Parts: sequence; structure tokens; C-alpha cells
Amino acid sequence: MELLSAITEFAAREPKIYGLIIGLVAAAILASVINVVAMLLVWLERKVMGDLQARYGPNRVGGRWGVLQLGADAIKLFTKEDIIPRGADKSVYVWAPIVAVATTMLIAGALPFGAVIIDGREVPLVVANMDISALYVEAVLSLMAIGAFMAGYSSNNKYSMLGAFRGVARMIAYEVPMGVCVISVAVMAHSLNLVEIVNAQQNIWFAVAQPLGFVIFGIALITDLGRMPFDQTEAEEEIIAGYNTEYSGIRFGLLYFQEYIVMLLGSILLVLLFLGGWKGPVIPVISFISPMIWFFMKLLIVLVALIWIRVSLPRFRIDQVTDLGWKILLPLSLVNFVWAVAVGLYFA
Amino acid sequence: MERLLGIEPPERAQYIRIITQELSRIQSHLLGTAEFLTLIASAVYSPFLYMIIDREDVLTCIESVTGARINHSFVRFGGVRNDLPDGFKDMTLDTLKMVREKTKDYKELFLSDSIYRRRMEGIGVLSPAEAKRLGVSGPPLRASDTPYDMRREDPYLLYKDLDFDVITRKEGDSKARVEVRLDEIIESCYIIEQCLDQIPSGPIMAEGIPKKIKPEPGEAYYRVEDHRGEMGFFVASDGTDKPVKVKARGPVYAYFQALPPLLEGVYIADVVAIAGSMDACTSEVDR
Amino acid sequence: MIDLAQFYDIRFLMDLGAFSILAVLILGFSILTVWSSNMVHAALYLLGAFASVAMLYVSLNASFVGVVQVLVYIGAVGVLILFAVMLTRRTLVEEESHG
Amino acid sequence: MGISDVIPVPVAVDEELEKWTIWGRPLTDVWFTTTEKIHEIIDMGPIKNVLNWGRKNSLWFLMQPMGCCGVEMLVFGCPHYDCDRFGIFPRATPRQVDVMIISGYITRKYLPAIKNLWEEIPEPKWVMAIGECAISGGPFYDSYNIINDTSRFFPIDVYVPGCPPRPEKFIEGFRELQKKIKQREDKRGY
Repeated sequence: MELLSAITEFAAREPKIYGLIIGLVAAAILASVINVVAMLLVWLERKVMGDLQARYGPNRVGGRWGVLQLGADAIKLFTKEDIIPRGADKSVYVWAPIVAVATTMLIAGALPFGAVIIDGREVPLVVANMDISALYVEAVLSLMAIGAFMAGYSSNNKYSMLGAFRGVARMIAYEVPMGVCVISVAVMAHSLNLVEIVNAQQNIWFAVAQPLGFVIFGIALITDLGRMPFDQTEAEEEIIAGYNTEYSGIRFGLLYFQEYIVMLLGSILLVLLFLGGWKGPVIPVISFISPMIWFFMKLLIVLVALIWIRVSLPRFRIDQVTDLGWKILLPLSLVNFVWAVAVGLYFA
Repeated sequence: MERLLGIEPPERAQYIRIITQELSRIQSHLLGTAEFLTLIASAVYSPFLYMIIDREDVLTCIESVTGARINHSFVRFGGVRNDLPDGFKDMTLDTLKMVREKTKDYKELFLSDSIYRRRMEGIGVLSPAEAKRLGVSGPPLRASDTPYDMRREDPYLLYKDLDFDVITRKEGDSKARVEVRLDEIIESCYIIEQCLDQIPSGPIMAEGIPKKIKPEPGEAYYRVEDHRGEMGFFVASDGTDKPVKVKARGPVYAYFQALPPLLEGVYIADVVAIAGSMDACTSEVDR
Repeated sequence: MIDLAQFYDIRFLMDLGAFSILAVLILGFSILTVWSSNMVHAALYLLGAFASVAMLYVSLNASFVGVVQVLVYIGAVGVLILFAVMLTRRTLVEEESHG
Repeated sequence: MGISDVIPVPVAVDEELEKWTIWGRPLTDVWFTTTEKIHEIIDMGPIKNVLNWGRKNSLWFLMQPMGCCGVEMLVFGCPHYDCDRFGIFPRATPRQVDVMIISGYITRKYLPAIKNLWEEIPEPKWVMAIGECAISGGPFYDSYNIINDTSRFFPIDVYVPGCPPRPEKFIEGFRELQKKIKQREDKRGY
């Protein structure tokens, strides 16, 4: 208790330093939690994929459910020989996975990961509760292509280069409709703060209020994540493994892992923007964590839907992807913007 | 070789040969389509895995007759090695019913999948004249509006007694090639059902075949409709127990000849759609 | 007259430290952009400079400008530059070709 | 067993680097002795067992089918057999795999290419010969252009006979390889 009071006193006296320390601690906790959850996500994907395809998925390592499979994979990848090809652009090659993971982690800082109820008041779990966090997340999502680009460029391999090209072209095409969708949501919620946006969905989800925006954002998000119908950057059958063809060992592990972290964060963003975040009826007995339960249920549904889409759609060609982005999604997202403004004004 | 020896295998043996051949045509087409799906989608694309499941059932039928899954050295000079096992008819009919329904499902799936159609329609169009010039045969040729099937052109075994259609498509693009293959699965099911109805009882080996075969000097050429197209065998004998020359003409070599004109100036993503829809088995070219 | 006590205030030192780190980053990246002979490296250094400027904006409590900097300059302009650089012929750009 | 498979060593030491010192000793010296020491500790037992546990449960193989065993290799990853249960997984690029499967005959023309693939795989790596063609040449044993003894060119750990072996035999082969890795009896001594 004494410690607690000392901390509050310190916080009152030195808010800036207190904020810095708390921010660092929260960031450290966040990074480790995200890594663990992303690892579980890889496992979940392999299991769900197995279920959808009439097979089992990993079930030998670590008990019946194969939960330690990812541990084995990680140990193997981390102790594998680390090859840097002779013709590679060494500095860029070394920095690419780091940049990829760092840009991903930047998103995590601004995303609320649910909320808890203390004294009848919702306290969102967010490291940096910025006023413009929606725009910030959207901006940092567009940095994702740079890590992939660096990896593809530096590998000195024409297939990697093609993967990098495709990644950048795709990113340019889809960043615009995605941004317009985020702005439409912000117009309806009268705020760019993700917590405020979630609060604005107390009565009606934005997925219902603007279904067009939800669909467009979902498609653009899958594209940004580079998942199945849009995984041209690492199309195994066309360009070997795309931008990470030449990567081995721990560097490949980072790139591989980064995709799943992005998938997790992207799904969280979708839940926050369109599916009402942690809003839901309060469950009486465990009211303390009832928002968390709602949040994770929605998140799980989105993740499983992403995996489902992955196993059931063939891949687009890259020119069809950019066509879809520029010619269909962009006009439709503008239509959705007008709709959002009109509805927002009507109900305001 | 039998043509060289002048042996006619008994009727039952011929029917068994037709049944196994059509069954392996079904499994080959299923595998070819499945492999092609991994190329335009990815290795985790579910229909690919479902097709492999169906193929396993068909393979079980083949295995119950021949004892091997893929390389069944089953045909003997003048007949076949084994008779059909007990309960083969029921098992095969069940499997065929399942395969036919599943294949119809796949066709429906591909028709309704707009991504698939965008990827496949009008890609790698092979005109009939061009296809004939390049020596392509089998499903890719039939997809180019040319009803050319060895079972009809030069009926071997007892195919002239059986009722079946030669599947053709007008478009000649990748989508047509895959559709021809799926339709042929259904047609093969029909052929096998007829065979199972008509099959007579009797011996499975011709009489009087010597242990050591010494054919008269001469040559023989025999062509059959393989899963992938026209397959020709040439044997030349000089009267001893070893042939002077054996030459097999596989269909896939011609597919690869057809690829360069098709692949000129297309996207990399289309390369897999075109080459995959040919169902080219690379190791067949190698010999 | 400078208030000397201000220099010993940890809050001021933190601000100063953050600013000097960012200033060094911006200057360093800018110089490297001009210095480097490899076009792609130059473009990547430019992105680094943009990112540092964005961080500077955020540290000046102008987070909206910072985010717009990221969105427009890194997300759009920088990536377009990268794209354009990739479309140039490499043998003209680099003495020792790689690739 | 080189030191390179656990801790990366610089491939070529620059002359410049040799001049640098740390605590009065050349930097390269310190680096090499440290890595040797670390490696000795790892070699002693428990850590090595953990590493080998990870390696044996995550055997990714190279998707490179050749010949009719390649067809069974495809089926091996599909339902009914499902290699994913054991953590076995196909990858398309040699940089990210552990096991190379020689699943068919190797012609003289193809040998340089497949050797190149083998050399591109990072350590630790294993190779399996699957099917008669890969073991002894199979039906092509007296052909003029087929390599009929692949063990002359690759340190093969597991032979799986059959023409082509059933997918169950593939699983059996991988289980044998896992046993070998666990007991540290594979050819390259990991």
C-alpha cells in the first residue's frame, strides 16, 4: 500500500517521467504478449486448416493438441545456419527483417487490446491513447511494404525482386480505399481515437451502419496482410517464396512471424473499427473481464474467418489485384464515404 | 507385342484391362486437376485436398485388383495377372457414384468462383490448327474443339462395343482443358459401369503362351489413349527373345513443345495457369 | 540570462536528449542520402529521414502532423520513389552490378 | 561437425579485422575460442538434446517431386496421411528446409542442379532417398544416363524402398530419421 501511494504521489509530481516509465513497461509487456499470442495464432491456423481439410494438423508434439509444435519450429529456425548470399546487399539484407518487425510493433502501441471494468467504469487497455490513433495505425500499416521491399531487393534474386515489386504495387493500390474507409468511420464516430470509435458503437456496430465500408476495409486488410486471395508477394508456385526466398534461419523466422503478428493486429483493428470492439452485454458474475471476453470472441471469429478465406479461394493475378483496388474499391469507398457523411449528419 | 505375336486376349481380360485403365484415368485426372489447383491457388487450397481424398478411394479400387497403387505391372502378354476380387463390383459402383457427385460439385464450384474464372478464361488459347501442328493430343487437343480420341479413332480392346462420348470444348483455353478433364472423369465412370454390367465370365489368360517368347521378325506399332493423350509403342523383333528396338511415344513431350508459343508475352502468374492446365508430367519427358 | 537550474531539471534534459538524438538522426540520414552512391540505399535513407522528422513532430506535441508525415511522405512519396528507383536500369546506377 | 551450425562464424575474415584486438588479444582469436567454448558446452548434452528435439519435430522438406514417387510425396501431405501431424511441412525454397527428398532417378544432366539445391540448404540438413530409382537406379539401373548410386553424391540418412513406396512408408522413413536425430546417429553428426 505504501508503495502504491508513493507511486501515485510520484505520478502527480512528475507526470511526464511517470508516463515514460509506465509506457516503457507497458510496451515491454505488450511486445512479449503479442509474440506469445502470435505464436498461438500460427498453431491455431494449422489446427483450423486441418479441421477444414479433413486432417488433424500438428498433434504429436506437446500432447494431443500439438501445442509445442511452434516451440519446436522456433528452436529449429533459431539454430539453423544463417546464410547471407554472396551477391546480396548486405546491410539492407540484415536490416530488412528488423524493419519489418519494428514497423509491425509500432502499430501495437496505439491499439487498445480490450478493456476491463473497474468501479463500474471501462478502462481501455492501451499503451498510447492518442487522439488520432486510427489514422496513426492506418499510416503505419502502409509501412509494412517497406520491410518486404528491402528483403526482396537485397536478396539478389529475381524472384525476390518480383515479390518486392508486387508488394509495393499492391500496397499503393490498397492504401487509398483503406484510408477512406477509416475516415468514413471517423466521420460517423466524430473522433479519430480508437477508444472513442469503440464507444460510439455502443448501440450499433459500424459493420451494420456502413456494410459497404466493412467489406471494402476487410478486402483491403486481407491485401495488406498478404493473405490468401492476395498473397502474390510470396506465391509459392509462381515466384518460389517471393521476397523471403533467400532468407534462412532466424531471419526467415522473423519475417514468417511478422506476418502472423500483422494478421493479429489487423484483425484487432477490424474488430475495433467495425465490430464494436469490446462492447457487449455485461456478464454479471465476471463483470470485471466481460469486455475482454467479448473482445476475444470477436477477434477469434475474425481470425478463423481469415483462415477460412485462405483455404477456400484461389489467388488473384497481380494486375487483377491492382485493377480491383483502383477501379472498384476506390470508387466504392468514396460512395461509402458520402453515405457515412449523410447518415452521420442525419443522426447527429 | 501381342499384335506381333498374333495373340488375342480373352474377352474377360480385355474388360478387366478397360476397367483398370479407366480407373487409373479417373485417378490421374483427379490428381492432375488437384495439382493444377495447387498451382493457381496454393498448397493449402481445400478442393485440392478433397480431390486427393476422392483419389484415395479410387486407388483403393485399383489396388484391390492389381495390388499396387501407381505402377501396377498388371497386364501380361495375352491377358492379365489377376481376376477381379470378390465384392469388387459393389465397391467400385459405390466409389463411382461418389466420384461422379463430387466431380459435379467441383464443376459447379469452378463455374461459380469468379476469381477462378478471371484467372482461367481466355488464358493460353490453343487454336485447333495450332494444336494439331504441334502434335498435342489428349485433353488439351480435345479442349481445342478437335474430337480426337484413340478410343474412337483406332478402337483397341473392346472400346468399339462401348457407348461413350468424346468430350470436346470450343474455347481451347485453360478453363476448357480443366473442364474436359472433369467431364472425362464422369464419362469414365459411365464406361466402367457398362463394363461391370457386360463383363462375361471366362479365362483371363489366352491359351498356349510360351514361357519364353520368341516372336517372328517384324515390327509392330500400337497406340492407346493414355490419361494425357496418345501413347504409342513401337516394337521391332528379329526373332530372338529380346527386342531389337522398343520405343515409347509419350504425349507429354508434345505438350512442352506447345508451351513456348503459348507462353510468349504472358504474365508469370499465367504461366502456372497455362502449364498447369496441360497437366504435364515432367518426368515423362525425361526418358 | 539562462536559468542554470533549468539544466539540471530532468524533464528538460529528457526533452533535450530526445531532440538531440532526433536531430542527429535527421542530419545523419540526410547526409547519407546525398552521400550514398547506391540509389536504393539513398531512397531508404530518405525514408529514414522522413521517419525521424515524423518523430520530431510527435515530440513537439504535433502528433497529427507527425502521422500525416508518415502517411504522406513515407507511405506515398517514399514508396513511389522506391518504385521509380526500381524501374531504373541498375547497370547505369551501380558500378558493380548485383543481380 | 563444424561450429557453424549453431553459432554463425564469419565466412571470410577480413585482414582489417585481424588487426583489431580485445583485451590485448586478436578479436578473431577471442571470437573463435568463445564460439568453440559455447559449442563444447552445447555438445555436452542437455542443450543439445533440446536443440535436437526442436529439429526432429520440425522437419520441413523440399517440395521437389521427381518421378512417380513425387506423386506419392504430394499425397503424403494430404488427408489420409497428413504429414503436418508430425510437424513435417513442405516448403518451396531450399533456404528454408531441413530435409531433401530424392524421390526419383537422377539423370547425369540433373545431377549438378540437385547438388546445387543440396548445397543451398542451410545446416543442419538431412537427405532421404525414396524409391528404388534413388537407391539403386531401380528399373533404370543399367541406363547410360542415370546415376544409380546416389549415396556417392549425398550423405543419405534414410533409405525408403518401394516402387513407389506407399505414403505410409514416407511417414515411416521420417520417423526413422527422427529417431536417428534423437540418438545423434545421423550421417552428419548433429
